[in-house]
Amino acid sequence: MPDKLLIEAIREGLFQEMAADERVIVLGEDVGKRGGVFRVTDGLLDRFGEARVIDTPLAESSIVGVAIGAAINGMLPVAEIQFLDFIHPAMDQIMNEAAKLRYRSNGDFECPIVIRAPYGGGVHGALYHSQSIEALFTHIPGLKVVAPIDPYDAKGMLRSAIHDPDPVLFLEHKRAYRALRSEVPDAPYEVPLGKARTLREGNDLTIVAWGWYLQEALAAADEFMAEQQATIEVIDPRSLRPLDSDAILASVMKTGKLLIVHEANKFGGLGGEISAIVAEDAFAYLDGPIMRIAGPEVPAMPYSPPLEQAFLHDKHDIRAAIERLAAY
Amino acid sequence: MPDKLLIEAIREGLFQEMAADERVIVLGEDVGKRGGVFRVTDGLLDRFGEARVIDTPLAESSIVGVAIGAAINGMLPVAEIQFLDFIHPAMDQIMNEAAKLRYRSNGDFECPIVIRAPYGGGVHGALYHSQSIEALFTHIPGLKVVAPIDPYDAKGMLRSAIHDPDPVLFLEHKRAYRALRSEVPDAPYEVPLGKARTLREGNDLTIVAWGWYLQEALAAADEFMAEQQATIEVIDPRSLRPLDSDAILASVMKTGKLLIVHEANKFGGLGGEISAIVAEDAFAYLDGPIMRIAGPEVPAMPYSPPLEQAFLHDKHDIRAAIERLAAY
Amino acid sequence: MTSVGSGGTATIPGIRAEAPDAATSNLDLDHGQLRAMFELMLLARALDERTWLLNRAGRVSFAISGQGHEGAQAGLGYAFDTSKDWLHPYYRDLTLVLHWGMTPRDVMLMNLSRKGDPNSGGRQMPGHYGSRRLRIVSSSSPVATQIAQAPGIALASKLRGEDVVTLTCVGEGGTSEGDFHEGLNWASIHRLPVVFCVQNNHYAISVPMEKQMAVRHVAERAAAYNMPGVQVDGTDALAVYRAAREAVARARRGDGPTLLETVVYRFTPHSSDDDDRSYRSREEVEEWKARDPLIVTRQRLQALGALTDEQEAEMQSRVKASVDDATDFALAAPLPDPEEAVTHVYAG
Amino acid sequence: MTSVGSGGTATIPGIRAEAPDAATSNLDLDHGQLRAMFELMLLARALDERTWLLNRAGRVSFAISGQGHEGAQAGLGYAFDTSKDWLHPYYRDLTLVLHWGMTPRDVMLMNLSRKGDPNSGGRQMPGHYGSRRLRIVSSSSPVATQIAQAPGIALASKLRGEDVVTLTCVGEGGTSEGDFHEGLNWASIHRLPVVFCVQNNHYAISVPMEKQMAVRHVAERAAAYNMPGVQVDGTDALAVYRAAREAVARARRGDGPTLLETVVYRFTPHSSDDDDRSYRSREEVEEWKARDPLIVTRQRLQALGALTDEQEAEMQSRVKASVDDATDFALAAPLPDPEEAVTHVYAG
Ligand SMILES: Cc1ncc(C[n+]2csc(CCOP(=O)(O)OP(=O)(O)O)c2C)c(N)n1
Ligand SMILES: Cc1ncc(C[n+]2csc(CCOP(=O)(O)OP(=O)(O)O)c2C)c(N)n1
Ligand SMILES: [Mg+2]
Ligand SMILES: [Mg+2]
Repeated sequence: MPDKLLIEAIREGLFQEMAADERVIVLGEDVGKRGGVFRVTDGLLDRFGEARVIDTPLAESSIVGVAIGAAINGMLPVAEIQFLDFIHPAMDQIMNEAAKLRYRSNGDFECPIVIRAPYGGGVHGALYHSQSIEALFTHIPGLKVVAPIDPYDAKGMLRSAIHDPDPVLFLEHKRAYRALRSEVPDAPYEVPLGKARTLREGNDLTIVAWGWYLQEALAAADEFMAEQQATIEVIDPRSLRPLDSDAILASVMKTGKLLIVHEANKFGGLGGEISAIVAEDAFAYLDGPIMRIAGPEVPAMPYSPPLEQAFLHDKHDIRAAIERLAAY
Repeated sequence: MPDKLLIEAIREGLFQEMAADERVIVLGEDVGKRGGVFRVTDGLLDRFGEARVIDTPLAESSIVGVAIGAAINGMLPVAEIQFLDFIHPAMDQIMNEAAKLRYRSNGDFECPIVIRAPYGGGVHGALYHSQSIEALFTHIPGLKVVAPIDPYDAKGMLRSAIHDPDPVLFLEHKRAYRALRSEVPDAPYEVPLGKARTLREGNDLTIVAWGWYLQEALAAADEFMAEQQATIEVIDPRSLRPLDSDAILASVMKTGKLLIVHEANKFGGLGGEISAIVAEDAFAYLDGPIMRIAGPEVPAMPYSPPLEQAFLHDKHDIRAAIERLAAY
Repeated sequence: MTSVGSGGTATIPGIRAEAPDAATSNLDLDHGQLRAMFELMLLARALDERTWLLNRAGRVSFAISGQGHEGAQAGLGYAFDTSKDWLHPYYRDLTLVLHWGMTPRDVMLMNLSRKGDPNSGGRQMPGHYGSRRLRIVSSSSPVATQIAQAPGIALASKLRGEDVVTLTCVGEGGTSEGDFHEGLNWASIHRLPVVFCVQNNHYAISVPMEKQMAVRHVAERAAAYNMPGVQVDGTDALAVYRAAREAVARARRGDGPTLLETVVYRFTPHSSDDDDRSYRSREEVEEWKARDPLIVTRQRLQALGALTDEQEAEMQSRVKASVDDATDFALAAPLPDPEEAVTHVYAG
Repeated sequence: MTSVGSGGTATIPGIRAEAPDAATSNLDLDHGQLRAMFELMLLARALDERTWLLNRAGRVSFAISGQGHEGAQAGLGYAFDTSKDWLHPYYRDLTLVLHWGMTPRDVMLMNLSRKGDPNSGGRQMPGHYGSRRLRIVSSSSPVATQIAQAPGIALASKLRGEDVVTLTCVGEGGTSEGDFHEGLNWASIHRLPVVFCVQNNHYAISVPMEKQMAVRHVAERAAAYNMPGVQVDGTDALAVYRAAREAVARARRGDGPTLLETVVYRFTPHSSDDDDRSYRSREEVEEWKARDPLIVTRQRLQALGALTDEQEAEMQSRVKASVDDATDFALAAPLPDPEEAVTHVYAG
């Protein structure tokens, strides 16, 4: 199977879904001629034309609003928000409209839209090109939120998301676009939403991590295991809502220890929910505190290299947390 | 000291702050002639005039945007969002602008605004007049979020919020406006932001609850204590960000058991964060799972009485949870 | 109260205003259709009045009204092909949804939040209409969100090459929202088959026009989108019909959207939770009630020889029977089961 | 490329367009001021060019440019009283912030994200200006949010009875955002002393005008708010000055806001992360570069007898010295300390 970059896997997924189903349209700022500011949609306009690949006005609320309307009338729109940091003007359309349409109509209407958005930092993007605000969306019933980081997962989950009858926020870590590769089949395939992936099996400690920090967590876990007898289970939830809490609970029931790692700030981050699920449903199995490594409580990532570095965590921080937790 | 309703305490607070400081202005939909759809701002227009009590266009983003601009230029604006359910169009102004202004300017600018918003359900308000979405805001560094339910607290915290140099989201439970009374001094006073209030002292179990459900939690705790030997500590955080985690941790270190109660849906609610803080920093003291009673995972509260009832919890549900937890 | 619309004809630079007299000539509705249109208005009014009675009797906990808007909505509705066109309504659109196929029973099931209410199964407050079968989009409460969605509905129709027009409505207050701007901008850039109807009743709850916008006529806002802005006297159903017919024809021709402002008045408080006496004088209300669209339309039909007293009496008794039936039916219907509170969050 | 602005004079129904020739007469700027204005433009250009050099050399990781906008901004800026008026800028406003009192050293500290950068202490990307002392509001990245805030600044000035005007700028792309609509609406309802300047460079990154709006001229959008919409050739600083002076005078008189559209072109890609070749032809870029505001202004000043070659040579050497000094100063300045990453979240 050929190796593909994350960005290639997503682009290929978009091509294939558009080719397979006329109902799929793509819309967003600069997605057409420019092929997206990250070039994710590069080539779509040439292949599918202006009617289905739409360069929109600079207006996020209407990007999502139009996607909702088109979905109501039979299309499968894939909207792009240029940076997750700019999704706020569309929050009303996402949270009050897309997420509530099925419920409020007692199941009469549905809203099969996908909203793709690059997120995350470590790319000198500063406050407004680095945000990891997934927790604002994972709190919303009616919405699905996924954040695959592995190219294989991304292509398969994109297909699942497009064909999912509910609205899906599809998060793409921008630092990973051209940094991560994996084996990705050329043919279309699905990876189900709502299922975690276990990247390392282990017995002594569980790490739940997503986004870019999954790489750091894996590196820290591998280093630790190379030096110690203990084994670490590393889980990528991939899907943040619905969350595969069964997989997480089963792992913690086995290992007794949980470390959660995410880039978003800690207070109110999704890590808190994961911790709470475990503290409620697997309390008796816990052999130590549930620990979290997360972003600092500052409004967003700063720009200047030393400041950005101070914001970010790496495998060393995670390794230190592993050691503290393993010592319990 | 005279007894006052929650709505009276807030109104009195607004009057007194406007009278004491010309920089305080009030703006929002229907806050002027109509005195607010709940009548919270009733009488302000007559007393302070159109220049300082502004009936705004129906446009939440600009209500907050204008408040930010006025605050930058020396005013202390108190904006009203008619229902918390309609705050979404203003999320960009709140989260990306107000909350980040101090940080992004390296402390050069500040944003002393207050955004008042009625929230919560149980009033036949259905999906869009019942929401408890405080967790979307408590995740945001730079923002403060308070939800006093006791009239005494509300008046004192409103004063603190208005004079606080940072943006404060001030949540008022609409079901409590005319249902709850307490002793409220006529003269102005402050209740600090960031400090919890302990309503019952106890040794065997801690309940953290806010909003309307605090009443239900108190009723359940009192009933339980009347029948059993055990004592329950009941804490109202009042301030949700900053959260008085010291008070909560100290209580759980004493009681060993924690039950969290809130109206918002559970997944990603602030209860998860509270649980996680305890599971991280007071793990060794825990004698049982951390339990949460919260709203169901549906998009928002439905309208028809049997549906609304099915959504809501009451003291019986809380009592049942207390019994389960006490049994550990 | 603004002066426009009061007389019916407004001459606004750059805005085409419909003259009410012109509207009665050159009509393609026969007398039967005119009577049906009038009966629709009578039915909407009667259903609405019954709802307020039920509200006062404590049977309905919330009422929000289209009283005063019936003429504008009836004229508007008749310009569309309800067998294929889409409606994305707002909460005052009772007349429109009845025209689109919703029955009085459906409406009363909603008002009484009964099981089987086709709008939302009792989940939403009254006034939140919706039916996929009828192509009426389920509406929410946040004002003006529909304006950003309607272009998407029309885009899909256009992509499939269908001859389908989308109608969406909002109050004049809703035109202050960012979504109003974004939706009109989208529709106009892509020349989408949408008719945006602003039902201007001069108040957003208590906030009068002059505190909502600096233009005197909502239709002036069309200039920002290079689309026709048409203001029409909304008390005159036939004038509205003519203006709407042109907007629909324009949309079907592929020439794009129109902003249609119907100047009306709401005869009730904002909702059953409101008291309008603090912000509207009783004289102002009475002045507008003298131009009740039901009165105006009755006179117009009589002048055209399309309506006799006898015919109206028959209509009134049909309407009453229908409202009685709907009320009885809905009152007898069960409330939703508590278990229904947690279904339909996600598919499957 | 739209045709408007190319010639300078546009006649748009309902919109006042400034004729460039009229602009040179009836000016209240003396020759010294005209030269200072030109030198400001030269300085902005030179600073910007140096920043791109530093970017290519890997010293600056992000650059976003005002090249091509200098004439419009210089003309605009000179119409304000920078000792008391407020500026809520956008990321291309280098010329404006220099005029408002920011120094080249300040700018280079920002571009190199050094400790002591007065804009944000190195926290924000280049192009995010701000200084409380100078009454330049700290700007964010989300496009058009400033448009909803500027009326609030002006409201405060008005409430205190101050004779202070607020200027805020945005690209033509930003006019599609809901906040643009809401901000103009507010300012006009309350007749607030604001000047909204849209710097129309025909593209929002890659998206051309005709995909952003259905009107041909941004200034047409003013009609929706009953405020004057003025389009002016932004390559001609003096024409802009005249138009802006009128807008400022109107604001000071208490007559309310103005929407001023300056038609310009951006000479660089959107930012150092962009490659504009996929969406703009090289011919189009060259055509506009022939009308570089620096060339146009130089010619105008020479024609007025306000600028000799010698004077320009002196300016150029002052500018070069200033840019060199700023670069050296900033390169020598330390980076922020890591501990600074977590301060200034809340007061105290
Ligand atoms: C986004 C939003 N903000 C506030 C409200 C509360 N609200 C409901 S209707 C209304 C006034 C609407 O006025 P208008 O658009 O003129 O319609 P009308 O009721 O007059 O027909 C308001 C403020 C809301 N529903 N949505
Ligand atoms: C709300 C928001 N959406 C998207 C972006 C990404 N973005 C930055 S600048 C820009 C284009 C702006 O175009 P325009 O307003 O015309 O200004 P110009 O850059 O041409 O001067 C876009 C899409 C953003 N910064 N903010
Ligand atoms: Mg209205
Ligand atoms: Mg532009």
